[in-house]
Amino acid sequence: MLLDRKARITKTENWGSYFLISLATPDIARQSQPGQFLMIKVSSSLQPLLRRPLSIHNRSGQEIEIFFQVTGEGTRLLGQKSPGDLLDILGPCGHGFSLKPEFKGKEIFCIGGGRGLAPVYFLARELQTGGARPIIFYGGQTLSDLPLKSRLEEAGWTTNFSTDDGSFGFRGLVTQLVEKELKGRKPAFLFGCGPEAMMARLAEICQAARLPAEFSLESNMGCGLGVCWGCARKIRKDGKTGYLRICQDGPVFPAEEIIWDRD
Amino acid sequence: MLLDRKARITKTENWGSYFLISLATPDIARQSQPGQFLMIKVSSSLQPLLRRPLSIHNRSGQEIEIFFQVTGEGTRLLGQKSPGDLLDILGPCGHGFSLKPEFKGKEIFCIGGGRGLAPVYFLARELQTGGARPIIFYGGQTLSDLPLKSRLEEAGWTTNFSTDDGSFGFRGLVTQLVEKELKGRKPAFLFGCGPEAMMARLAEICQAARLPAEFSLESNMGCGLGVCWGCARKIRKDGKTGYLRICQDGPVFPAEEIIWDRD
Amino acid sequence: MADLSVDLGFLKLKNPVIAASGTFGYGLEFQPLYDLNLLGGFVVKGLYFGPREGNPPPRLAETPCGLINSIGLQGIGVEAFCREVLPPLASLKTALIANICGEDEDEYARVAEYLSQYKGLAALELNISCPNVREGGKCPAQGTEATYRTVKRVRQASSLPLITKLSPNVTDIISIALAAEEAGSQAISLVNTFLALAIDLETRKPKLGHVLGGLSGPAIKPLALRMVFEASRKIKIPVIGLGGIFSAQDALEFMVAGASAVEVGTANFVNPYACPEIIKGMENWADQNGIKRINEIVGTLRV
Amino acid sequence: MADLSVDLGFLKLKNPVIAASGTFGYGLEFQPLYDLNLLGGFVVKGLYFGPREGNPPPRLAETPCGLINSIGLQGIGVEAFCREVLPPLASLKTALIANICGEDEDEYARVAEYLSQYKGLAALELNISCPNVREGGKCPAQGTEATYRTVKRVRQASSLPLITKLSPNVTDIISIALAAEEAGSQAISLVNTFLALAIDLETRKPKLGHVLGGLSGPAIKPLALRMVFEASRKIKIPVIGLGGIFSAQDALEFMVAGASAVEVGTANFVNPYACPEIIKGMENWADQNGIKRINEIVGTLRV
Ligand SMILES: Cc1cc2nc3c(=O)[nH]c(=O)nc-3n(C[C@H](O)[C@H](O)[C@H](O)COP(=O)(O)OP(=O)(O)OC[C@H]3O[C@@H](n4cnc5c(N)ncnc54)[C@H](O)[C@@H]3O)c2cc1C
Ligand SMILES: Cc1cc2nc3c(=O)[nH]c(=O)nc-3n(C[C@H](O)[C@H](O)[C@H](O)COP(=O)(O)OP(=O)(O)OC[C@H]3O[C@@H](n4cnc5c(N)ncnc54)[C@H](O)[C@@H]3O)c2cc1C
Ligand SMILES: Cc1cc2nc3c(=O)[nH]c(=O)nc-3n(C[C@H](O)[C@H](O)[C@H](O)COP(=O)(O)O)c2cc1C
Ligand SMILES: Cc1cc2nc3c(=O)[nH]c(=O)nc-3n(C[C@H](O)[C@H](O)[C@H](O)COP(=O)(O)O)c2cc1C
Ligand code: FES
Ligand code: FES
Repeated sequence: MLLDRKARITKTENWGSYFLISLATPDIARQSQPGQFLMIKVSSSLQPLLRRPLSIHNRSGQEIEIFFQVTGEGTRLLGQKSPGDLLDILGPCGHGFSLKPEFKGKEIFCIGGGRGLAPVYFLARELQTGGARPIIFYGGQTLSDLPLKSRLEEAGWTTNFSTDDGSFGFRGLVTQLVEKELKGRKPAFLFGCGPEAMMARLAEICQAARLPAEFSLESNMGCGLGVCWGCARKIRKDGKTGYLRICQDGPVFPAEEIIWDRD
Repeated sequence: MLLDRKARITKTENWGSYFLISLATPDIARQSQPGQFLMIKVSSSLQPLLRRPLSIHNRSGQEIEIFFQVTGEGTRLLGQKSPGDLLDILGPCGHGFSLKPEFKGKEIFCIGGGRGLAPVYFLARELQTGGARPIIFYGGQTLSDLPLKSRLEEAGWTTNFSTDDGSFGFRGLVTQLVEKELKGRKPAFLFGCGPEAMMARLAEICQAARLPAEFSLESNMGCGLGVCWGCARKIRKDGKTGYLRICQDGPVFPAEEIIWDRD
Repeated sequence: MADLSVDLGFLKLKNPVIAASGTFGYGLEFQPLYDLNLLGGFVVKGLYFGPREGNPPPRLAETPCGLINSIGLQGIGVEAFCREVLPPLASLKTALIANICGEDEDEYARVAEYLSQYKGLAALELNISCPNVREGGKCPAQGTEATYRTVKRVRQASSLPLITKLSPNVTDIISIALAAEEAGSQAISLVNTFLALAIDLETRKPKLGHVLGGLSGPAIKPLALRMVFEASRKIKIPVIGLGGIFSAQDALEFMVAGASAVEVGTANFVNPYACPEIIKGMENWADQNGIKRINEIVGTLRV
Repeated sequence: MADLSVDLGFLKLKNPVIAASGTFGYGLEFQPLYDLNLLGGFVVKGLYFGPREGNPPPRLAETPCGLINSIGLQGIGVEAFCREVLPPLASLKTALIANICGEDEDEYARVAEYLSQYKGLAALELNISCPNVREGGKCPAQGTEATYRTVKRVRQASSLPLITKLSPNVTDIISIALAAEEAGSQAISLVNTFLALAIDLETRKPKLGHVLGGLSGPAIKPLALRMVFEASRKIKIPVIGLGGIFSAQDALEFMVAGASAVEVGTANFVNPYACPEIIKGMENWADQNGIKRINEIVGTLRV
């Protein structure tokens, strides 16, 4: 059930262009699943017009957290909010990652590229709660793109870091790091969220390794409710390809259903 | 000379829908004359689009003050600013009140209706500096429309208050109060700023009393620079009537030049 | 409490607020959020005869106070609509309106004919104004003759009341409105979206996969208001006004300009409760202003 | 440093940024703010033959991300212009363009003829697209024939290069652009403002004294961009693009869409330094993107 709430900001943290905001919103928190997202009104005026989709980064008790990077006017305005401010949010939206009972006791690869780490934290926590063993991969261009580094380390999960410039962790793409790790480990599943090119490459790697996977896709969203069909992307389902709604039929899709946007 | 400055807010005060904001902007302060105004950018986004014209309410040293009432989105956004914020201002704009040497030693009536008090405070201070004796009239619908009551009292000027409902001072319109006072006093000049109907009535009173007067007019403004001709109103000048620019040829005009908008 | 009902002649609405086509799905999507019976009515997504794939993504781009879309009328077609969607909607106590499309006049007529066999539809909204299907954004509503012919043809194919939805991408909205009236349309709705382009400077590509799209939202409100004003003064059939309505005040302005009812589109995306909130706001305004029946204000602009 | 100069064939500009008519006064007003020689050029306020009173106030109304104006071309007329304004401007090293108006074709021709006697003007911009002077917002640029006739007539009356400014309030911008080209215009500029209405709900009166006005500003940018794209692909003469340009990025998007130069209008009100800042921003962008000459990007939209 989609809920429309005014959530009070209880805490904000900030590293350069990255922000972490905590919101008190008990009933949305209660219903949230990893991979689901919120539609957030960033302005009290008519500009920017549309809500912005942001993944649920974490749930703790009555609160949820969002983690985002400033990429334009909407996220810039969101970054200016302070504790005490009310945010107009709609959620939880969409269908999240498939948390299967058979993951219990198994290693599960969870890959987040840049701001794509947002849903991965919540995912890893829920995997752990379900008895699975999340192995995190967190990649960025440089060390400052890994603001949640210590948060992940504190959680106690096995975490692998990569930076394109080698300023922290593995030097290179996170996809290369995953490939390397796959030589030594045999996870039961892979979940990924990040830039399209990263996910597309991960999908290839998974296919080659016969590793089942799911990815969280992005698309420009009008409503987040499934009514505008603005977020549609080509998806291959039951042998047929057609435009499905990322907001409603996703945002998480099995690797084999996704037709990657190679642009 | 018009200056374009980013002025830091040093202080804000607020009473209901009324706001008083202090701005550090030395060179604009230095040049300001009573009756001149600023064009203020109220939003960092494109909405609302235009700057808002606000009178210079006071100058003290390096700082100027603005005093305004929230009447729509622009002033609402302006009211949300806090000390430390930067405001994009352009000014001083327009031509202010005529402060004549012959006012020295004379009583000068200064009338402010509601937010129209804004320029009157600066005016009274400069009149006093020039050796004239300002007599202030400050009218509103009810006591809460007179937030600057104590500020005026502290300044030590003779001040007459009116409220439509009699909750403070004279019960009735400020124009009635002026008429009443005119029976006992013979000021040398009258300056007024406030709602159109108030100023129009004052103009009639002045004409009957052969009292010279100037009023500060309002108009929707596009640029405040004299280039768009959007602020034009009919003005009678040198026997001819035509559309003059409130922002450039005003906003202050002699009573006899104004063609009142009776709507 | 003010009487919000309006009578379009062929259709009584309990209030003047109709959810606009393409922004309200098939209605079902909003059922978990609020009681659809609160609405004056709603228009479902545009329907072609067969299912339709729609345009390649990206399909949306935001612009200052506006939204460009190029959905391209992705949809399930009339058969699936009548089989799967209509039955659960037919029992609603609100005006259910189908938005009908066609590649040519024939298809428009076939869609109208097919839908007319079913119960539950209060009216057809003839969408001859979508900028997202033909080359370069062209549509029948850009010409008086094509408008006349299409309306006439659909008029003959169906006995359901017909609302013709016009395009704002025209030199003279009055002549098109007159053509629709003359051909037998019982009402017109305007406006559909404005043909627009957004560019991604970094890639030097259009932001939309379909290149051009249709602009909606508050940005277009003053243009839509002007067209409603112009058309409503020259035709006798009622005008349903839309374009950037986000608040009760916006809706009331359209009625003052000459609209007998209004549609709310893009606002549903930003605030899924936009329609019921606008209805409530109109009621409050009427009460505060001593308006007994909301239809008193239609076309009362003092010019 | 990138070469920002552009060559319109009949006119070389040191950079593609021209201040738009009606938003830059007679230029003199901006002289205290910055050196006008920084500009590619500027267009002065519209000129009729005689002085003109303009429309009754209110003349401005703000709308979401837009501004409606109904100034009605208040101005001093060509004689006063040539006597008082032209001399101080004539020595500037930037393209000075006069925006010319007329009640009929005759007046357009007389204005053009009169101005042609003087030195200092780089071109005439033929304003056949102002929505604020004739009944119901009509203007010559809404028809191919009136466009052709007016351009032809002015073409014959003056030897100055002619830029025809087109109206966006048309069904088919391409046919109008072609008519202007055929009649001998050396360039077109588009767009002028969109015919619009704003209503004050409280008084139920139009917000403007003239009832209708013209919408400008960021709200119209996606519509203007579409028209520049459409027209520039079908005509051979250069297109000067405008409508809602507020930043260097906006200006560059117009050039990618097909504009050889741009005009900046409403932005001058919000930021009087808009033009020089846009020029600087274009230069920075070009340098960062390895663009040697800015005219390389004209019409490079990848469709
Ligand atoms: C399901 C989903 C979950 C997301 N979760 C997160 C998250 O947890 N953290 C995070 O940092 N980002 C997340 N994003 C991306 C985030 O929504 C965009 O970065 C944001 O909307 C950009 O808005 P803006 O106004 O700052 O930038 P804009 O200036 O509007 O655009 C900047 C970029 O963002 C893209 N964009 C613009 N509008 C949208 C939109 N409505 N939907 C998607 N992309 C858009 C544009 O194409 C452009 O490339 C998510 C996106 C989706 C679809
Ligand atoms: C020279 C001058 C000096 C002024 N000084 C003061 C002052 O010191 N204190 C103060 O409280 N107010 C002052 N005003 C009025 C103030 O500018 C308006 O209240 C303000 O612009 C309204 O903006 P808004 O966005 O809050 O309201 P909006 O929602 O935009 O409009 C509310 C009302 O304000 C009017 N308005 C809108 N835009 C303008 C505009 N650009 N210019 C004038 N009126 C407009 C509208 O017609 C409407 O009636 C002054 C106006 C002028 C012309
Ligand atoms: C995403 C989207 C899809 C639309 N689909 C349709 C449609 O199927 N049929 C139709 O007649 N109009 C369609 N429209 C146009 C709207 O019904 C409406 O005419 C337009 O958006 C202007 O109103 P607004 O500004 O309130 O949105 C669509 C608009 C949007 C934004
Ligand atoms: C206040 C105002 C006055 C204008 N006067 C003229 C004019 O005299 N002649 C003309 O051709 N265009 C005139 N225009 C139109 C502008 O030149 C420009 O075409 C339009 O505003 C769109 O550009 P913009 O969105 O950058 O403002 C005027 C526009 C405004 C806002
Ligand atoms: S965002 Fe509207 S259907 Fe997905
Ligand atoms: S506000 Fe532009 S000329 Fe006065």
